[in-house]
Amino acid sequence: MITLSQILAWISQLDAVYTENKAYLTELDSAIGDADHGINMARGFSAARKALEESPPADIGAALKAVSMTLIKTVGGASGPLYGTVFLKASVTCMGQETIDEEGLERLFSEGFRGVQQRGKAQVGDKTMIDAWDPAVTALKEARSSGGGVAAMLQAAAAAAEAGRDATVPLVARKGRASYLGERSKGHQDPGATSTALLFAAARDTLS
Amino acid sequence: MITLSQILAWISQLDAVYTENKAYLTELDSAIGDADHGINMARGFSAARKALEESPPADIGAALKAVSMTLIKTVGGASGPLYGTVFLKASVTCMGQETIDEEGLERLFSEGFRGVQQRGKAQVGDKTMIDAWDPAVTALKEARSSGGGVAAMLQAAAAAAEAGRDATVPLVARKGRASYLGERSKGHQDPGATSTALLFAAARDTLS
Amino acid sequence: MKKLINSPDDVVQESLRGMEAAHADILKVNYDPAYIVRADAPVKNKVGVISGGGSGHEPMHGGFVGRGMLDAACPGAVFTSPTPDQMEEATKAVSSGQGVLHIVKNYTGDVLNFETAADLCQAEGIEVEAVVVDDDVAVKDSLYTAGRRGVGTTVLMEKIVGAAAERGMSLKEVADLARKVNAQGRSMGMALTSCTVPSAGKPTFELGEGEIELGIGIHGEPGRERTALKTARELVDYMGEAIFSDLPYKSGDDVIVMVNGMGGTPLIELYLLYAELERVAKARGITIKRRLVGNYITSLEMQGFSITALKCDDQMVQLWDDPVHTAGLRWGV
Amino acid sequence: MKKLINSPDDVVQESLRGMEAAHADILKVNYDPAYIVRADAPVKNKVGVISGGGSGHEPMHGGFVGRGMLDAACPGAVFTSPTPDQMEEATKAVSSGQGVLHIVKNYTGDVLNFETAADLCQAEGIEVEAVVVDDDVAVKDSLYTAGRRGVGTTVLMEKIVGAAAERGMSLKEVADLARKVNAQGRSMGMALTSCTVPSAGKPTFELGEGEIELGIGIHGEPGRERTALKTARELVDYMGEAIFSDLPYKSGDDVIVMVNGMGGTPLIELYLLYAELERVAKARGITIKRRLVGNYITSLEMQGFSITALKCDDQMVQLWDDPVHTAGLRWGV
Ligand SMILES: Nc1ncnc2c1ncn2[C@@H]1O[C@H](COP(=O)(O)OP(=O)(O)O)[C@@H](O)[C@H]1O
Ligand SMILES: Nc1ncnc2c1ncn2[C@@H]1O[C@H](COP(=O)(O)OP(=O)(O)O)[C@@H](O)[C@H]1O
Ligand SMILES: [Mg+2]
Ligand SMILES: [Mg+2]
Ligand SMILES: [Mg+2]
Ligand SMILES: [Mg+2]
Repeated sequence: MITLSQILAWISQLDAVYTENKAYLTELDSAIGDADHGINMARGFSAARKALEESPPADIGAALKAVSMTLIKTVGGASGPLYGTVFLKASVTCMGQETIDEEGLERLFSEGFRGVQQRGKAQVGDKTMIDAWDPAVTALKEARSSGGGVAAMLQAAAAAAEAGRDATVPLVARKGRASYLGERSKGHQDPGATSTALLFAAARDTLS
Repeated sequence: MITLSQILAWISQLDAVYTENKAYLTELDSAIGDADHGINMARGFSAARKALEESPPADIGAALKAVSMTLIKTVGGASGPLYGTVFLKASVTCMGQETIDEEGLERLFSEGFRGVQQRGKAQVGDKTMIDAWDPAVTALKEARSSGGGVAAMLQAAAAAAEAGRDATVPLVARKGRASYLGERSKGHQDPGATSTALLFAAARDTLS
Repeated sequence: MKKLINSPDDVVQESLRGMEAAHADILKVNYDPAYIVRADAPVKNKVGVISGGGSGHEPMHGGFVGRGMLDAACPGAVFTSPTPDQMEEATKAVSSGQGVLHIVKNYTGDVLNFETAADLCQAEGIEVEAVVVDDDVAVKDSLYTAGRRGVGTTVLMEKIVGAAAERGMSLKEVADLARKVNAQGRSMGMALTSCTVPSAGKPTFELGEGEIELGIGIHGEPGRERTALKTARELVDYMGEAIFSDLPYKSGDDVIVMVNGMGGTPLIELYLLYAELERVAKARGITIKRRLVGNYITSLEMQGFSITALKCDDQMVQLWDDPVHTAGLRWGV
Repeated sequence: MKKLINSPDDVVQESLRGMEAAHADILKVNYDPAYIVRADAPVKNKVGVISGGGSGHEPMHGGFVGRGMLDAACPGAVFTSPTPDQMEEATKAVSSGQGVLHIVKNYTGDVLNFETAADLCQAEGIEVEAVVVDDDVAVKDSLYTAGRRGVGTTVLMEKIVGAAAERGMSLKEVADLARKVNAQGRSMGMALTSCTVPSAGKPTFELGEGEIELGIGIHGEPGRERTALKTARELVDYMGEAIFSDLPYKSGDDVIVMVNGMGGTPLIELYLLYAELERVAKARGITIKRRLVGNYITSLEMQGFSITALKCDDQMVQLWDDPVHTAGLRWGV
């Protein structure tokens, strides 16, 4: 069972993690983008945490919805609408719920993933955050179908997201700003896939 | 006896010397001015040499007049009118003459010096080209009055100009662009005094 | 990092304050959400024209707000697309019932955020048309990329389409004209030096003493290739060829061009580059009818320049000549 | 050195070609000797107003040639005063018998060369008055220096005095007005980075990562002190104090101000600095009646800025508002 306070801890943790990795993510974005991904993520999640503190949400759905709205309003760039969509679609799966179980956890992440996929129209292999999302959600589902609990699911998802992140290095980008680089995007790790891996790692550490 | 062709050789030599010292003079001007003195001098004397080649002057006065006009038209900055005045006033002393003797040489340089002094209104010690001109002309006169010939006169003038140039280093500038620096102009050699020392050195090497 | 700022987080907001104070006759600034709007907005019986994008490209877009050009502009964080709430509020502020055109540069972030904003506006009963600018010939346009970037043509579009709206054309006419401008406009840029995003604190990329980046984007995104320094003549030959052969522009064509500084390029160099561009156009039988030479769509303090060419007809030239009164462009008033 | 040029020796001439091609409606260029002149010169029954100075400060002075401002400008080599033959020819080209005003910035070279030119013109029967601008508070004004440098007030003077000449004022009136503007104008600049003179090939000075030069001249001449990087607020406090306490300007005074970029400073920063200047002026009870924010008197690609303040009366403000049609400033036409 995941509780509302765990969800709040997750968002707090994301604020801390993105603030800590601000320079690192921005550095990655310098190489194949416009040097703002870390700044964008840190701005968004610190605003999200503040929003949740200022008007504490009644349930998990409301919390995720508030995060979504804050990200959409404060992040901008590609990652704002993309992560905003993740949390918006996720929130719909658990409106009014104060806890979620394994099934709810799977729905939360798979709906979030479906949202970002539809919104950004990227495929696996395009060198975007999708390269971390896709294996993470697959691993999460597999862990559950082979009888794992929340901890096992998130453990598997986080590991898969990290592997997906690493797999972006040799790819040629076909979506987002990095795609302008063509062949020159090879050899660089995608910033969005990196922030997605951090998102799953924080989920593992706070929701298990 | 100094001949017209020696005068022409002097100007040629000045072209070569300023071209060779372009970076050096500009470097000095970077420290306490606007980084163009070498460029200005090289531009001016290469134009002067060309002008003399294109319309060969009939006599020394005409040659110096042509140099003056060319400097005034091509150098710009402070050094253009100042060196232009030197050659203009010098030319007046030897109009129509195909040769000049010791007395003529003294008049040439002392009139040139008087001109630049009046034009720029700088005193010895103001950290300008005057600090090289003044001792050089004094030494030239002294050499002659103690019976020296052209070679001795120019030898003494060149040495004195160099000493005057070196003496600018500790001075605080009170004229020209360097004066804006106040105390911070201390410790730097004046570019104009340096180009004047080069002018006398070239005279020694070509007119003796 | 050396910048004339107080703190990286406050740059955009504090700059907006200065802009508002300096141009009170032309524009007003709303701070939360942030947008710059014509002092006399909404203008009755006129299609609204708005644009927006990351900050750091000044005068674009805020400097093009005013009579005959944009009704509003939404500034994002530096190099980061603004957010839908800004665009929604700006759209409402300029809407007088004739619909509103959104001029969007083709970056994933800008496109996604403007899409959301358009949805929000339409839900409130405001008709919105969005036109995406994608004119940068430096990057490949294919199904397998995010498409071409939107750069210099945006400036020319904002002028021409702004004049069309001012003349009272309908939303559909204005949007069609904007699409035509986009279809006929091409750009390419290059950089001698990087820019530094204030909150990043260090240059986005490093170029060696003899190196340049050809085909740079306006956010410091790398372009076609990193290569050795070239002369102005070689650069304009190369970039002119890339642009003029892309549409392609033909002998006999008329164009409006822009030689644009990236922010740190002295004007003396921009004029020199313009002379080269005149030469290249003439050699191809292309006539430059109008031109801009200056800093119009910049990348903070980057040194470099871009060329934009827009194949134009008489209507476009007339709209170009129409009065404009903005902080960044002003004539006829 | 990375610059967008062909060769250091050709920069000025090639840039003039671009300027002429870009602004054929406003100006013509004469190449030997070099000067930029109003397309409609000489204007009948009007005092001519000319200026000149080293190149590398664009748009000054050539960008201020046109209706309501300068009749001609003489560009020297980069950062080097032009020569008397240029000034003489330019004076002749704009003379319509009412006399010609020479606006000279206070540098030994400019002063000496304009002196020679004035002598030559007077010998030809053209009445010339010269006004020397010396407004830079960064350097001490004393009998033992070359006096203060001429910087930003030059731009404001060219606008105001150009309008006065356009209105038909006499040479004496125009020259007196110019002297009044000079007496009531003060400026100060600072640099984050050096500029590089093309033919020198390397930066004029070196500043460390955390260093700035306070009181810089427009040719990269050092100023008051080399000091640690400061915030925009601290810089404007310091420079505002230096300027406003110099005249001194008093509570209740009206001013026209300029926040000027040195060439490599992004506009986003200039607007931010302008907001700070509004604050400083307000705190002193000084009212900013008009302002310029942008690159007007530059030092090649230098990053930095300067502030100019001119204590103004109603006449000056009216002359300021008069129509102007130049490459660099345009309104009312
Ligand atoms: N179409 C897309 N679908 C999914 N993710 C995308 C897409 N476009 C970009 N991204 C992700 O967004 C990241 C960049 O985010 P960010 O730097 O914040 O935005 P911007 O590119 O607008 O500056 C990329 O690293 C990539 O992972
Ligand atoms: N008033 C003056 N009298 C004599 N020499 C001067 C005066 N002002 C400047 N100079 C000389 O001119 C030199 C600078 O020349 P240059 O760099 O060519 O001109 P600018 O200062 O206009 O750039 C100085 O080093 C100094 O020797
Ligand atoms: Mg980015
Ligand atoms: Mg000099
Ligand atoms: Mg971005
Ligand atoms: Mg000089």
